[in-house]
Amino acid sequence: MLNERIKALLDGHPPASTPRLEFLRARFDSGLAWVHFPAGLGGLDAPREQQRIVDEALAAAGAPDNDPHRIGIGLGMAAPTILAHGTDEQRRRFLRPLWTGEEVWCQLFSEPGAGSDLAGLATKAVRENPGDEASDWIVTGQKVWTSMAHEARWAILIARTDPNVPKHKGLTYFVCDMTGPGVEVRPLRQITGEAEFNEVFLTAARIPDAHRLGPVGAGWAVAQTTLMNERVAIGGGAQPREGGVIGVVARAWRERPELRTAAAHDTLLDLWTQAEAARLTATRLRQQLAAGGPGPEGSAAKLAFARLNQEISGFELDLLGEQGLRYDDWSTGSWASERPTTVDFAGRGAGYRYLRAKGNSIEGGTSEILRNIIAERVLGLPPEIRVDKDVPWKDLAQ
Amino acid sequence: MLNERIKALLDGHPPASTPRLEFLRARFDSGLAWVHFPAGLGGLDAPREQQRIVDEALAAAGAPDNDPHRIGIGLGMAAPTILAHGTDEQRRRFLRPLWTGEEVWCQLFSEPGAGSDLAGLATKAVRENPGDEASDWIVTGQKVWTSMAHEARWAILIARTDPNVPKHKGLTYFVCDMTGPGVEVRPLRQITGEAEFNEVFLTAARIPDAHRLGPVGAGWAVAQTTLMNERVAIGGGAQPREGGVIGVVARAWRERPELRTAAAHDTLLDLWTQAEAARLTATRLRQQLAAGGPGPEGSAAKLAFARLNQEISGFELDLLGEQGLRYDDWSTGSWASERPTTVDFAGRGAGYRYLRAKGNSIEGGTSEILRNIIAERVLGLPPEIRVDKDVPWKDLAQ
Amino acid sequence: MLADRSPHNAVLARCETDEPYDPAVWKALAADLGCAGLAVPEKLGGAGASWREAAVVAEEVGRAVTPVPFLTGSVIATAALLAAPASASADRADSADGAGAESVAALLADLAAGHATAVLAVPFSSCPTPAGSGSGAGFPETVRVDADGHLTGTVTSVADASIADVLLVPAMAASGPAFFAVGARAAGVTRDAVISLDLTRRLSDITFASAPARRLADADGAVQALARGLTVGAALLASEQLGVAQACLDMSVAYLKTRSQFGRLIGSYQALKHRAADLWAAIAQARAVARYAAVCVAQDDPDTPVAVALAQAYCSTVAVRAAEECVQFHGGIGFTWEHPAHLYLKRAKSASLALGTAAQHRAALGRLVNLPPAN
Amino acid sequence: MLADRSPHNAVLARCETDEPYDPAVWKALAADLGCAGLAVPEKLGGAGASWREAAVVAEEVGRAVTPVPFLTGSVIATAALLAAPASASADRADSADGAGAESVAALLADLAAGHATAVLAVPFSSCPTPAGSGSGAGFPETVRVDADGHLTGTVTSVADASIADVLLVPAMAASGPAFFAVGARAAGVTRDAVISLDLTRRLSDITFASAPARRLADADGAVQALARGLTVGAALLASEQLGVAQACLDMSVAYLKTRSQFGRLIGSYQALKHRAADLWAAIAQARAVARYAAVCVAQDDPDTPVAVALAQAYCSTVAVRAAEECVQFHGGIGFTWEHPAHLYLKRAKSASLALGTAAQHRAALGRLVNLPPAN
Repeated sequence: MLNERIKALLDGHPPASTPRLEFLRARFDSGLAWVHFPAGLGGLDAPREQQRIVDEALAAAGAPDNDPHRIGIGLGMAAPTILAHGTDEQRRRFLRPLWTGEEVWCQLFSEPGAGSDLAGLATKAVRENPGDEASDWIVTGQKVWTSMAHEARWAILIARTDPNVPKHKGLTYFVCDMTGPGVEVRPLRQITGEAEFNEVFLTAARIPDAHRLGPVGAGWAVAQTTLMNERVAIGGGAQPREGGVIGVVARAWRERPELRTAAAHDTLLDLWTQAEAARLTATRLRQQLAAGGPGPEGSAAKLAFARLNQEISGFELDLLGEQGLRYDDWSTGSWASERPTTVDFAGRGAGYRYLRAKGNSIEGGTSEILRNIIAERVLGLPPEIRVDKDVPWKDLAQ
Repeated sequence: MLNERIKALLDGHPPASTPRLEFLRARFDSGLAWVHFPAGLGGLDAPREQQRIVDEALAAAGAPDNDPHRIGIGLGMAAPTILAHGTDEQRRRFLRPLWTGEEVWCQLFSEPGAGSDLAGLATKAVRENPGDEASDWIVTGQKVWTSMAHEARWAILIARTDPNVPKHKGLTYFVCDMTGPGVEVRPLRQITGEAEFNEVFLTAARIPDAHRLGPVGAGWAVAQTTLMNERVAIGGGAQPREGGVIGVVARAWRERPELRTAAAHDTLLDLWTQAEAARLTATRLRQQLAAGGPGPEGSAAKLAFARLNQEISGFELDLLGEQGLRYDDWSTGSWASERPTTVDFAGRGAGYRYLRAKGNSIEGGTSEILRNIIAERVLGLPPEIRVDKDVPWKDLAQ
Repeated sequence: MLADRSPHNAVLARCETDEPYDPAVWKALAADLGCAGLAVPEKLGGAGASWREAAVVAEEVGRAVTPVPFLTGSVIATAALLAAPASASADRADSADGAGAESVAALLADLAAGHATAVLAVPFSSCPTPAGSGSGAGFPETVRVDADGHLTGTVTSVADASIADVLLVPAMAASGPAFFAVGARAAGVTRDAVISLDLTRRLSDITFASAPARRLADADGAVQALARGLTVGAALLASEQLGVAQACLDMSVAYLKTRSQFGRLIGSYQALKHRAADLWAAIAQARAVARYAAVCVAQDDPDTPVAVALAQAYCSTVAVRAAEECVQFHGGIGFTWEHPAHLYLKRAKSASLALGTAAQHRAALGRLVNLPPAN
Repeated sequence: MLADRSPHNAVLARCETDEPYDPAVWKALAADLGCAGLAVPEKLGGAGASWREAAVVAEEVGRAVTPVPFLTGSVIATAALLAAPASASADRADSADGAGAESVAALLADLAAGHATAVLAVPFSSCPTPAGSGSGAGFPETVRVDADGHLTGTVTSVADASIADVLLVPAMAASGPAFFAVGARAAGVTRDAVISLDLTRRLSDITFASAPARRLADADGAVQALARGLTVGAALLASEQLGVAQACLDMSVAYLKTRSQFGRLIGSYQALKHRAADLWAAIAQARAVARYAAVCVAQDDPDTPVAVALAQAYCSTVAVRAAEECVQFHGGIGFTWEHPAHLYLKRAKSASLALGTAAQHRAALGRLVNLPPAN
């Protein structure tokens, strides 16, 4: 049945002669976008594993893909959330152009004062007409660490709609139009000199109530769907042996015998061992995920990934010695901000790898938060003592 | 003046012809025991630094010492506490035989349920005649990790005299007669198979009120004097380069070329570096201590000592390979407990060093507690959240 | 089952004797449950499962630090015998060396049934991938074959030899490497007990003085038997180490959830939580690595040498760290003889020296994955 | 004073230009405060203090990551000149090489007064204790002395060369090692700016094409000048690293005391507290080690080689760890360009590669304290 559908799509829209967008729309409409989604929303209610069959068959036929990296936030975070918590109308409006890449999405969650403690966020959304349950919302606040904001049409947004209740209870989840008035995007320059991320300033930005995702005050519960999917996404895809940063260093070791020292040899092999152990673990994890959903094991994978990237890239600079003192590019010519949308560890210099890896233990959940998650959810150790549980948000130390 | 006193002591009691105990008593009585103590109590109210002059002059003259290692608890912990908090009568009664070694002291502080949380201890002391302010005390409870208890005449003891107030406020400090009824000492066998320490069971042991040290309920304040002196004592004395366990391993490396590997070489030198750094730091610390009193820097020294002893002794076993699989002595012949009173890292096998070093991060303040001390007292970081501060001891989770 | 049959206090009590092994537990495991012959083909009297299943048993043995010769007898010695060419030829019934084949087959049947226990007479520290190159490099030479076919020489630090019935001895004949079976109680065989760091797996020094021996394999066959025994042993030792590490974590977490200090469970202190979390993550990795090594030896995968070196380089370290943390998490009680933490610490540290240290295995990896040393 | 004169936002703003150095700050430090000539004898125009006092300045420079050529100019280049035999002979006024002596004395006076800045033209990664043995081992050979006494060749990754007035160049003459002064703006000298990891200490590649040069020392004198420059530099770099580490800890602790998450100061989380405590303890050790190295070079103690290798092996690592932890303690804000944490991270990591890596210094220690490598 699946193969018939694939054949029908390809027959009706020969990749060689069909414009890219037309093909992608047709693919979505034939339920082959994400087969585990419901029929009519790009899927077939089929098991998730069958997606691979579709992807391989279409790739073999030379069909265009939807540039999944560019629209990763939409695919990985916005889509599952809209599917789980959106109204039928929201699903129909947003999912198709999200999947085809016609509309890029970004995420407006973190704030300068709310990083690990996301639920402490201060961006406020108030009804334009307080008594009116269909009134538009007026949103004011500052968001940070927003990748793709400068290219995005839509954002998933959490804002505080009630400061008088404990912090988790006063949040509401919205879809925010990034092209509307009151939304200002500024590049956020990082340690590498570039700006992968943005700050987003919301100044009385308007959101229609129809773009609220889930009930008023249920924002935290809705956000859980987004966050669980984020951590899995960051845990990384399948890698061959020496597929990560360790491969870059191993190649340098093989190709440049003059760099080798007795002391570095054992360190290199220790890092190789750890990298391979992490890779085998990620493989096991993916096999388990095929069965169940995302779990705290993903936190462990991200933890290991961050630590290893940092150790290996630091070792690489030590190994390079004099060459490690030199950097490839600060974009110093104009000091205009570079705006990369992907992180390319292998394509840049060792100094870049070293610096960029520092973000791996911060972005998408700090390593400290991940250890708490493992300790509490896996090992069942007592939670951190919470002083903010039953206190109205407005009364907390900010 | 000091030299005259030394000369007078040596003239009046020629070491060659004076019985050991007689000499030590005379030394005490002439104020040359611990010169910074008050006159009449073995001292001269002199600066602490002058002690070295006395020690060197008497050693050069062939005078006997008071076996400071054997009576370390008395000298290092009991004596400063008795001096600071004892009555004149207590000082006169206890300090002289303590210093001469006629009476050995031990410390009854830790309990199975009160290790790091010493103030949570449960051993109780009640007045035999509740209304009578001069009544004897009846003590019941269990103490643990008591070295020298099997040889001791006296113990410094903390017991709970009021369970109805918060834990720090209900403690009282006593001197306990180890030879009295109701005091039972049992060897506590440890990971190495030996019993350096003891458990002490107190069953209605009697303590006269005259042996109370400090006011009723002031036990915690009194104990601070003892504990500050303990940590400094454990921080270790002056060492020459390669003086500690690193020296044992360095000698093995030099003398047994067949053990050397390229991988182990850098690790050895890293450990050597750390050991030498710790040694230079301890030297600086001692110079500072000569000026001020014991401080949290001693905690850092103990922390480093424990970590290094553990790392180096683990490395030594790796280096030895097959030989590391073998142990020197479990005292398996009779499985009778060995009762060493000192820890001899250099005189035993590598396996012993490895196992015994595990205690270094537990005894005398765990490494976790030491880190808390540094974080809070040196760096001024917020204290741990305390749930037991204002709760009567009897209402706490035990 | 092992934790029930062989609880910590029983293990500890036996450790204080000269004989830590409990024959009843070993019989239940080896014979009654059929664990001794798990990876032996049914034709040769075994269960016809694979090293994968044996790895699960090794993990359980580690988890309970059970003093049984499973790793030494049912894994190392058995794998060596299965790799002796005579084993294959006995199976094919066209043996070039009828006597050797018969001996191997009979021995395997005895071992698989739990009727006898054999251990490989090599130092327990022997690494399966010796640094030297060429077939036979690193083949032991401390035992020589006399002109009359008897054996003379010594082997130090042989694990579990004190309860073995049969010693499998790599020895050097005039013609080169050879592989023998020697009765452990035969004339000319002396086993001297060694005081061992690991109280639950004792070592012996063995002296052969013109000891009678049955020749099982020669030349490449002998080299192959030894290498396979050590390789499978190293692969499954990783599972044992995984079990040790997991038991240490479980014990620690349980204690962190019951011990209070300062009016709080100590498991509520974040520094301890984070260390426990890191340990859990490391053990999850050790599991992936140990399982992969077991699958590789079970399937005779070409990646076996890498998988085994990786497993030993990684799992050795994790088990030691878990045992060391277990002592520290327990504080004073963890430093006492009466608490089982030290049994795990001694097992973990000894196991890290067994069948090659982590550093030796890393060096082997360097050769295997083309990351050569300096110069 | 440096934190006031050269606050982080000013440092950062200058880093975004091609010229990170602030001449006003350097003049204040070098000339007005007399820091440039601290260890230069009064007779030679200096302050007549010692490397001990200079180490305190190096620590302050590290603490504020001030972009000034103190380490390269006032320490390394100055120490090299002071060790050139001509310096001693100028002092004794019985120079065998009047011109060289005069040049050295004049140069030292200029440097000490802050009128000129010199740097040693060697790669900043050069290790003071080269692995080879024998006098002159490791003496650079990338610059040659032409027949007419001019210099030709290249030196890569020279620190602070872009603001130097004078380059001190070890070069190979037909007769062996020699040591020259070359005007940085002289004909035949090209300085190419290198994009440097450390934004506050820039590197240049220097090309000499028949550049005119004044000869300052020959043979052993040249070897000695180079070795002393690098040795004193490595000793005082440890103090700079100490300053970097201390600043990172101070910044972190301040943040831990002001940033709240989950309604609590993040400094109340034990995992962070313990890491901060461990860092403090490591920095206390780094201080002892760095001070010892400074005292040794100040007093020309026979233990100097050990003290310097130890200081670099230890302080390099501590500074990098402190800077890495500083970024992590700060979370997202620590990853931004606007926060100064990255200036310290880049300085710390670069400094760990400068004047020999920690591993090179450990290897040197192995030679110095008789802990030889395998084989």
